Amino acid sequence: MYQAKIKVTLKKGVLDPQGSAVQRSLRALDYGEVTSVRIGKYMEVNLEASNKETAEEQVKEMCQRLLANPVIEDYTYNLVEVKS
Amino acid sequence: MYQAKIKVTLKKGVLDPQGSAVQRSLRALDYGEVTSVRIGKYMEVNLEASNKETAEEQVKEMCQRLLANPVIEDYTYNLVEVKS
Amino acid sequence: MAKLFQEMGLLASEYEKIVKLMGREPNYTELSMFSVMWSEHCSYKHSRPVLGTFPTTGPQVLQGPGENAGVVDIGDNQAVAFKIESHNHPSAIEPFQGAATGVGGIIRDVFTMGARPIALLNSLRFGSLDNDRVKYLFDGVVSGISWYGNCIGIPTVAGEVYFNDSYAGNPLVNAMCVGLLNHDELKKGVASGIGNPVMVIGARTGRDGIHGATFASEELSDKSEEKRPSVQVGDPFMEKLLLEACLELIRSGAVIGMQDMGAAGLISSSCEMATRGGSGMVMDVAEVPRREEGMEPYEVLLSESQERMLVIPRKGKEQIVEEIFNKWGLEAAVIGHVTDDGMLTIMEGDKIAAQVPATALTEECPVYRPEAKEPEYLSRVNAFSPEDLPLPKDCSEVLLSLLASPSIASKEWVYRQYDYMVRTNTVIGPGSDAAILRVKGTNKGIAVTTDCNSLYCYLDPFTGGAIAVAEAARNLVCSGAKPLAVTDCLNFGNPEKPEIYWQFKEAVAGMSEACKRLSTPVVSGNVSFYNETNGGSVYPTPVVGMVGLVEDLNHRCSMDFKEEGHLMFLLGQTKSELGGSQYLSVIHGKDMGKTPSLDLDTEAAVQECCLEAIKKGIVVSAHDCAEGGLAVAAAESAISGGIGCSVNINTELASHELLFSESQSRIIITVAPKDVEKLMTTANKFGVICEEIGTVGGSTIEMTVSEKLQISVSLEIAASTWREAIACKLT
Amino acid sequence: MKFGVVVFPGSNCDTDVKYAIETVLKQPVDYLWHQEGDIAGYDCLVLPGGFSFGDYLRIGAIARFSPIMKSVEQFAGNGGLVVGICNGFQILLEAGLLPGAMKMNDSLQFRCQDAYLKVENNETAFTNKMMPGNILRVPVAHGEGNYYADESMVAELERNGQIVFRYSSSKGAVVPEANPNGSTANIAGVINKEGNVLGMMPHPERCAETLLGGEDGKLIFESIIDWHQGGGKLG
Ligand SMILES: Nc1ncnc2c1ncn2[C@@H]1O[C@H](COP(=O)(O)OP(=O)(O)O)[C@@H](O)[C@H]1O
Ligand SMILES: [Mg+2]
Repeated sequence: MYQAKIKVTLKKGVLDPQGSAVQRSLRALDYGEVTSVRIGKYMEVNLEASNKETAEEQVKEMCQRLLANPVIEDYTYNLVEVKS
Repeated sequence: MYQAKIKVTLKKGVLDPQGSAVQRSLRALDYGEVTSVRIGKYMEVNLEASNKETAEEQVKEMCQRLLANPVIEDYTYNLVEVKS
Repeated sequence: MAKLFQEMGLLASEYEKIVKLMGREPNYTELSMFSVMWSEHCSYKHSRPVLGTFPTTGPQVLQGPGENAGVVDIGDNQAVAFKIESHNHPSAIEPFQGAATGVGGIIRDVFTMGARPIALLNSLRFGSLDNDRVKYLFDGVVSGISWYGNCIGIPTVAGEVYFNDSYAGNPLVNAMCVGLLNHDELKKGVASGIGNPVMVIGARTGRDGIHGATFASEELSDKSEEKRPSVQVGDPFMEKLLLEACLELIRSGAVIGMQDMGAAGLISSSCEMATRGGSGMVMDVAEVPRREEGMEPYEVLLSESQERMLVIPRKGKEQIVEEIFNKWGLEAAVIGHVTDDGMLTIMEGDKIAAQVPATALTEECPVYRPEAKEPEYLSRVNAFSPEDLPLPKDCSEVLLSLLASPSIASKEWVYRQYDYMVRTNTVIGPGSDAAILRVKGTNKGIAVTTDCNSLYCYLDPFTGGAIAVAEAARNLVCSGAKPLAVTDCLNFGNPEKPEIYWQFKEAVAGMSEACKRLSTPVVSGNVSFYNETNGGSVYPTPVVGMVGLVEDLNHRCSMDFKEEGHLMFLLGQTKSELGGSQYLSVIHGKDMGKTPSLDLDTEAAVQECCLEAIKKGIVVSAHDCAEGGLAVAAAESAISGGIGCSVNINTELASHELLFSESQSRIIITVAPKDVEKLMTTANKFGVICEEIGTVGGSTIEMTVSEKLQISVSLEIAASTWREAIACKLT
Repeated sequence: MKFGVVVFPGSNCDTDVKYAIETVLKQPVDYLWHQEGDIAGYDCLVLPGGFSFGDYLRIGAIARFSPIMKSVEQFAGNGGLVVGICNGFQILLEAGLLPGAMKMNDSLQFRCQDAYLKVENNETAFTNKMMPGNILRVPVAHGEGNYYADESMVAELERNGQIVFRYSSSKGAVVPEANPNGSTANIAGVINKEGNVLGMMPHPERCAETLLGGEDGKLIFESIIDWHQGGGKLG
């Protein structure tokens, strides 16, 4: 079995209201040294595949079709084999 | 400057309706080989600190106080030095 | 075993009774079943005898207490089902999910009865907003309610929020749901018909909500804490599917009974259904769909995973049931069948895991009548006499301070996060005395409100309880509705303390008396005890949820002033009653004095008079005087209407008494000048004092008392003070 | 003229839209279940508000793969009228039938309130009963209605007259204070280039009766009916 750890983040240049709010809260809590916060999604997808290439293909496709919105989001992933 | 890449995930055993919904959807899209999906948050926090130890301390504290909800969430982070 | 039953929260005498009922020693699974079913939460063992004193009957009552929700007739073969429930403790631990799952639970109670939920309400209490933890709880609770209610598509139309230090460590989160049904669609939580299947539908079962504390036994100590999150996570999407599927199922005629799985999950739903049906059940825990591996039978039985229902379909109708669930993409599993032996037989595969008479878990639970003793604090706080207070220097300042105090300030910050319009029935939304929902296809409306002033209850639980009922009814009347019936949520401290039990009994007695006089029987409710932190109890808080009927929507009413030149009248009489007022609490920092008096005959007369005047089309706005007294009530109507007023009253009372006393049974109404005579005729008919007190108009709020201008505040400043107060506290 | 209201699991405003069309506007209307493929015989499809598939992952992301969406795409491709309201708008964005994307409200909170909409383009199938600059009072109720389009896209939308409604003050001033969610350029509703697909965050079905506090939303449905009766041309 394989596990894909996927990070989906807002594209650079797209304002992140949630990130800004968290940054403000951190500042209010006296973490004045925080200069920026960006918030995205983290997903762990487990899947069966005959080999790593197939798994990778699948994961990429899932990201493009469903897991990220190409208009405003980027994604990266990291695929490892795990024991089922 | 340092950058913390933080992953916040639901604790084991905590229901993840979002993950289940995405899994069902991936199945419907014919990714039948997906066996589980868990969804969490991913954050990038940039901060100034005099050294890595201080930065790390700060990040840990932020996670505990604000960024993760200790009742239902776990967190992990990865801290690297970056150019400001 | 001795240690085990204690750890499970049972008394030695209770354990003895269990052995007697069973005729043998219970095994671990059986003991855990008793432990949850005989807990206060499920058994009402400390409150049952007292609750029995509520009036519960009336020609309008179709279903009184004892079912998942009460049901009341509204004519034309239609009825409303409603109930309120607390989720205080879960919300104290995890405010977002705690509040959200509270909403989910109460919705299930209503659609279980065959009713389509049409409205949600909530009654909330927090500590002072100056405290960071309180801010976190407040924000989390409101967004949890918002998330669940909005997602499932049921409008949240009314509620209340109060702030007082007694709730700092123990917030109160009470949620209410109202549903609409036709008489012949009423379904009850019964299991009957030998051989009928028993089905679990909806979400899978996990280890949610199995309390580590109750089960910290040796047998379990090797299981890691991580495995047993005591916080339940809600899935409103799943519940929406469940709601639609269950209503479709009921309409199909394929089901005998259903019940939601709330507290104590499968075990409580099954034994209650069997008890009501005089039947038994065989269930195999191995057949229950799970989302975690290695669950023990007791874990499956006790799990409080959300969004699940127990359904008894008619034998032979399995296919209809299956088709409906398939359509909604829901999982359903047959886990057993109904029997006639009165036993709850729990199998794990072919092994019997537990076997207990169903009624042993329900009706046989011991009942306690704890000692009740008047608390000592009462004589001290009641002795305070506000008459000795100096007159305020500037009543305008006082009014602004009151408008800015979070308990009085506009709750828009809260309700703008709720979708209060979805389903397009909301004729009057949050922000007036009561909300009104139209009944599509008729000219009728359902009016709803929740009310309780717990400071009054702290100073005098009997009168405070009665006032909660009277105020709820008054709020309905102000909107043009005839009050029908009550659901109540009794939030108190530890009932094993005589002082708390005294408060409880007094409050119920006061509520009962008011319910009787106002013909609003109690049809459902909930008790939440042990609301304490570090030995300190919350103020006694018996929240009243009330539903009323607007017979003709053309005669609905709201609190906002409508037009320049309308005349203001006060129904009822202002007395020297500053005790328990927000004026004392906010301005002088004293939660003291005597609770305002309540004369139920006067109350009834004022309400009848107001309702008749509204129905005759005489009244253009109505607002009762509640927290903050006459001055605040007039200001709220002015702000909501965007138009000022000028009040002018001659009185024997001191100015601050006239302006800020919270005397009961008072309503400010406005009428067009041409209707004054008709109004006076109506008032005379009911023997109600009805005094002209001022005029609507202008852009200031002015109040002259005994020839002296006491208050002059610009409408704009009053409005922004009142509207922005809560948001200001949060940033 | 025959309307179809597409129902996804988690749609909440399906009944509201149907009620407005059927009872207020007296037009025939059916529900279309998300798993249906055949949608022949309809003149206008409405994707209603709600929380399709719980709004999980990203709003509209899962719904847009429902079987019926293929038919909706085809229908729109053939010039059929499609309206997405709130969640329906978000689904149309995810499906690529309209440009842009949706973010969380700037306030990070759900907002249920009246909004004022300035009519920017009245020469569409959905707005021909209005005058340019008309101000409509229509409620919004959403947590993620913060419309996003980058600068060049906004310029293009503007050039093509694709911006149909903007949030404004009650007097028509398009200012930040009138923007309930942070939308780029106060955009509240857009159409596709071809002009037959409308997406809007506000809920016209919630203000089609005076009993509910206003009738401005009715104008949108009336425009659609007029346009259809006029043979699909601007009168
Ligand atoms: N938690 C809440 N949820 C929804 N509406 C609320 C909530 N709290 C207050 N409101 C609304 O704000 C208005 C004022 O509330 P309140 O001061 O308690 O009214 P009253 O004194 O007339 O009972 C009411 O319309 C009420 O329904
Ligand atoms: Mg009131």
